[in-house]
Amino acid sequence: MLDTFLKSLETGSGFWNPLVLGLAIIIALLLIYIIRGFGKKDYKTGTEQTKAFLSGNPEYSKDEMHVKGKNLYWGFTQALKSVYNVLEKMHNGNTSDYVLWFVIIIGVLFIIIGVI
Amino acid sequence: MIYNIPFIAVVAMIFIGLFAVLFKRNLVKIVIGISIIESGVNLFLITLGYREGGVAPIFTSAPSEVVKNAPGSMVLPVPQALTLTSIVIGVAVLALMLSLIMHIYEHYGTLDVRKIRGPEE
Amino acid sequence: MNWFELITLHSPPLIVAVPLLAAFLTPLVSKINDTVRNLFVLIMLSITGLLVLILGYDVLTNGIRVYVFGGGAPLPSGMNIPVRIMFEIDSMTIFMVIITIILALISILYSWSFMKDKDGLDKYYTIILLLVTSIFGMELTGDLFNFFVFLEISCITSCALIAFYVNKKESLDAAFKYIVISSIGALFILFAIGLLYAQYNALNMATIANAIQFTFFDKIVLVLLITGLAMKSGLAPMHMWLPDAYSRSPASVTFILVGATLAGLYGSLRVIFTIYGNQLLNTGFTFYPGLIIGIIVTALGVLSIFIGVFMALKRSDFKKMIAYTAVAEIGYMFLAIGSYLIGLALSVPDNPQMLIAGTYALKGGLFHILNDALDIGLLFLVAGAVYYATKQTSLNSLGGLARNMKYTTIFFLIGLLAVSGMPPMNGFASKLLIYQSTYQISPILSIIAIICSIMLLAVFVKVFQSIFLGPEIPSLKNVKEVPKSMLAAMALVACIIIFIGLFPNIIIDNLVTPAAEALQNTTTYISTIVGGT
Amino acid sequence: MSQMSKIVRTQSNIIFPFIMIFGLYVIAHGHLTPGGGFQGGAVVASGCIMLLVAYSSAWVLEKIKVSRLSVFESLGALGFIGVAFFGLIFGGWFFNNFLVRNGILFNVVPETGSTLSNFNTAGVLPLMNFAVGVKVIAGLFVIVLVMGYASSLKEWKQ
Repeated sequence: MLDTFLKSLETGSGFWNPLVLGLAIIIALLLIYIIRGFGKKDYKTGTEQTKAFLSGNPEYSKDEMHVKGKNLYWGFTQALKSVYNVLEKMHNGNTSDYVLWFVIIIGVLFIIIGVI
Repeated sequence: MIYNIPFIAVVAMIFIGLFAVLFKRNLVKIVIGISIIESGVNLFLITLGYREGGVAPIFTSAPSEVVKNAPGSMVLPVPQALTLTSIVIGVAVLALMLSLIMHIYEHYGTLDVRKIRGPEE
Repeated sequence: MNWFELITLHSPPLIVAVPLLAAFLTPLVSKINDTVRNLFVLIMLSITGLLVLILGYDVLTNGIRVYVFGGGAPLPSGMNIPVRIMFEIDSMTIFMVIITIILALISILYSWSFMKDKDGLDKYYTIILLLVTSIFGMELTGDLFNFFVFLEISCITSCALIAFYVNKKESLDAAFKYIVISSIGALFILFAIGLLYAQYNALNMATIANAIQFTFFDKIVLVLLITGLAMKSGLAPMHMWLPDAYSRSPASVTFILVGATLAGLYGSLRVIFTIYGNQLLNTGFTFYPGLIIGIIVTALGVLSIFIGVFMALKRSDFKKMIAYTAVAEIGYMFLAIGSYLIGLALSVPDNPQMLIAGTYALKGGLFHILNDALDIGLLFLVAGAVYYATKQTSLNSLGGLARNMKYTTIFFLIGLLAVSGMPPMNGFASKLLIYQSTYQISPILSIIAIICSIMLLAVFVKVFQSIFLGPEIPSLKNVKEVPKSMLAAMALVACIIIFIGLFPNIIIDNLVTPAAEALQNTTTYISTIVGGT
Repeated sequence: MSQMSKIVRTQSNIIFPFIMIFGLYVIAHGHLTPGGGFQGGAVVASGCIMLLVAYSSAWVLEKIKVSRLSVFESLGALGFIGVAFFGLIFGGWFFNNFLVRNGILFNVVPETGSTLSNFNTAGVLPLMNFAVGVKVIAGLFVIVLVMGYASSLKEWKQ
């Protein structure tokens, strides 16, 4: 019974045992806890010590501080703009175009499979 | 040759229906196109079961010489059953699509397929 | 002894019939009371679940089962081909049926509080039960026309469920797109079935597989069937209906819709492996048909991984991101299936390692079906919970929800790790199988798969950061944790995910490997049904 | 909203019983002649829809409640699946034709080549035809009724 739970997963050219990794994660968590224990505990709440430091600039309101979804990966999408233009053109929301893709795929597969 | 004409009609109906779905802008016309494709497929199924000079596939009412001498001379019943089922399903799909179109017209105020799309998000 | 054997004998039709009966009883039951109706649906589905377990145990121990409607032997006297409607159940079917019943049960549990204040709930439950019925039917049936009928039922019911929010115009739009595209696909599938009937005078899958010749018409049929079913399962570039439909329907509906798309995937597996299973290595052509199909399927799979991940990265709507991720996950499965077909074709002269690698890929792909359903489903449930609590799903207006919705955050974290294939979760086990085996087929495939998996993690880190982390936004100060039934549903899925992640061997040995073997041994399948009498 | 002219209404009044009888005949003889539950149900429902066109949907909605029709639809489906379950209980297999040969009703197995006059044949098929007929009548009528009502509401608004 215990064997079935402890067996590692054969993947053809390797193996995978999640329990070993689980053990590693627990050890890592312990290490993190120990390292955290070295931190100073004698800071005072409500003073300058717990405030965010923004290079001396004043802190914005909570709404503006939050990094919103549209701001993330801006550089990535900007760099791959040509790819995204094509992809956005594919998903244009037009039912006829969606059906056209289906018909195109049927035609292409006819040619590929019919030729052999 | 004469027995190939129904198959030509089938292909023609499917292509006419696809043309309507792909290039017409009115939603109702798109639905009509789907209906035409469906009729083409149904015609195909019916044509499959046809036998030259065959009788209706009612076993108990067939002329006795047909049953005794040439049991294969009945029209195939299975494609007819398939066609009936497909017609029933077609009615359901048609009703659903038309009622959706009614709601769409209420909300969008148009039946142009290019203008009916959700927000880009 | 007697009643148990009787139930085992009759469980295949009962699995379809009990939800069907429940579906038409629901409008009558809901005249009594809402709670009674919810309990009734839940109990009926639990009975179905029990039947699934009984049937699964029987099939996994005793092999393929055949159930003939109307009774008696499969072949009446004096006939050479099965003329009756038959259910044919092998291990692959069992695998899919178990996935479906898990999805259905959890969705009903979730919609208990999620759909509480909505109108037309008796119709909602009726349609959801009909959808479950049709998915079961697609998976259990051994008859191609029956398959078409259940496919159409699933199209109609899914469309009705997608348009559940009738007052929102975008959900109407999604439903219309879905019904147009899927009814055209289904009509082409019917055309293909007619072609098969014209050639072989049969509608039974095993009989057709026994007689098939790979003529010119069979090639047309193959193209029509694969394209139609791949469209149903959301393979790129025919996936465009999927993000709209997934993101604009209620979360509990989306959870079952995942099962419907996977049933389409199951259909294409049946077509490739059962109907055309003996023709994959047909030597009458320049290339093996299996190689060509494999390359096509792999290419489309890689394309859908690519498109899904890239589109998900730019979206700013929570549900739409998950929907595009679902496209990518479907791509992983098709990539694995295509790798198996390529490996099978390459292994023929004297290269058995390719077949072994391909078999591992197939196992990984099948295992990924289960994992994908659970992971994507959990994320949709979380999205539904966020929508329930805040009435919006746009990433641009949410933030800091982790303060008020602790449990939801934890479940989202689990789903995030699982869907992007991080080690302790179930997604990693199946993806590892796919990576390692596709590496032996072609290294480029596995590199693309790994990079896209990393990008999936990036997608969900974005979601996690902008929805759950960050400072508390004033407009969301009064957000409360969602009700208990929704939490219970999410917790159930999360528990299954962690269990599979920690002990993947139990699932692989008991469910996935028999399913893969059932798909590979076409001959056994055919001989059980055709050669048995 | 408005009803059609008196001529149309009188004509539909006259023709309605004949359509009804023909539809019910198609349902009842479904196991003997071409036709059956769906076809006969469609005929009956189209007869009802003729009344709807002649008398306006609002008038019909006063006479018939949609919820009651939905109940009938459920009952039809339940009858069909119930016959299948009876096959499991009495005949031992799902969808078993338990009435033929040893049932009380519809139990005769006719000779090959005999006429179509024997109504008392075919086992459970007449029952299933009847159930499907009820479902189709209610379902089709409800669809057209609701659609007509919705479109008339829109006209009324304008």
